[in-house]
Amino acid sequence: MNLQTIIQDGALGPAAMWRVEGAGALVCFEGIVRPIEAEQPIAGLRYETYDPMAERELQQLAAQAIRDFGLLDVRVEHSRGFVANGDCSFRLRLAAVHRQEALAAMDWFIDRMKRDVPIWKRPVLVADPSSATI
Amino acid sequence: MNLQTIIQDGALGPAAMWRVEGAGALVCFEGIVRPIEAEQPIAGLRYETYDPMAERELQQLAAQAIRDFGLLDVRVEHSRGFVANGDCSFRLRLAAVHRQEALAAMDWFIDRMKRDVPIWKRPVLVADPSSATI
Amino acid sequence: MTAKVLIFGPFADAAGARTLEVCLPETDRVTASVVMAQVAEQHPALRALLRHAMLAVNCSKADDTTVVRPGDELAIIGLVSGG
Amino acid sequence: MTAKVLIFGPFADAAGARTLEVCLPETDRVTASVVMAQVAEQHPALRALLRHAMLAVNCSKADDTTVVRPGDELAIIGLVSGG
Repeated sequence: MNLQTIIQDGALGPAAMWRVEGAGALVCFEGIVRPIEAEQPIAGLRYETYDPMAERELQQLAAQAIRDFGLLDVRVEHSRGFVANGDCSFRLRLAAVHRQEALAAMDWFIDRMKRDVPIWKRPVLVADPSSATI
Repeated sequence: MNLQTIIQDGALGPAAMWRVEGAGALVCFEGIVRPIEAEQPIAGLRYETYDPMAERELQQLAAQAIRDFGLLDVRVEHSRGFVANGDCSFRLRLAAVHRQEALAAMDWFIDRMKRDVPIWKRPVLVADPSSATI
Repeated sequence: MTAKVLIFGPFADAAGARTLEVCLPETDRVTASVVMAQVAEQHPALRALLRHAMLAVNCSKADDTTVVRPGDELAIIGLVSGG
Repeated sequence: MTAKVLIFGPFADAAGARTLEVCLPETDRVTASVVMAQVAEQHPALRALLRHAMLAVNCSKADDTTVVRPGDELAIIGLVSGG
């Protein structure tokens, strides 16, 4: 089964080139840290991950997406630690024969990830760098 | 209004870096020419565009997507002429505050594009290079 | 008057050309629906395809009552172009 | 037995620690629901948060009847972690 999940320190870099044999649709979602959280300006978000489990849950979600939506390939990347606002903390790429299954799977995957994958985020306020650590 | 539409000769190259102020979600759809069309192996597709009108319709769709879905930015690229299988002939990038509006707009835009934008495609068979031109 | 109509894709294949010549009635009010009817009349090879087509006038979709004037750019657009 | 339970995010904030020590009853069948009840009992600061939490045993979500054995890795996971 073609899937890859990566949890890495800090912001994600630009997406690598991606070609998938037989794919007619490649869909990429990037989650970007916004400059405002709960109406307060923030410097960024700090992500805390329960690593072995987060990785395992992402792998299971990716495998299920491939099975249930008939995808050809799934790539997931998520940040751990601090990500400044404007930077990318999450990237999901799906390859499918047709766009419908890719778009449906995209929505499903992100909902499930927020529910099932043990990753927590904490705003780092502009004025309060101490909130960056516990 | 932030939008850009491009119709260019041949396959699309890799996506340029894209940062959009205030965006929380960047979604990119790429349409890839598949190696099989109507159960026949093909070398690629040849796209014919009614250029001034295709550009204009794409601009109008992009503007309507921004208005109706509250998007922050829309980028559309479409190929004209021959695109080999495995290569990208269409790229749509949407920036939004949240993912829901971006994913909803993605589906809407592609449906409307297929209906409204005067671009035609013709398979170029592996065995029959003459089908490449009228 | 005689008008030129741009055609593409399967329309161009069926006609064996990229432009059609169409004779239009000499009235002061020629509408898009008159143009489409004359295209079907004068180019029988296109009739089947025209059922799923519309006229664009100066790069805008026309409705049946859109008036066509000399010098307008006319094109036949599929209702589903299938890009 | 005494078990260590990993905690994260708001749980760690509320407890002021990243690991909890929890005393468990000396029976031969300790379930995930027993662990969670003991965490709430012994760490009152977490009670409100625990309503929306579950136990993970060896990196898998446990249900109430999942049996916990000495040496298992235990962690408290939010029902919505909000990544």
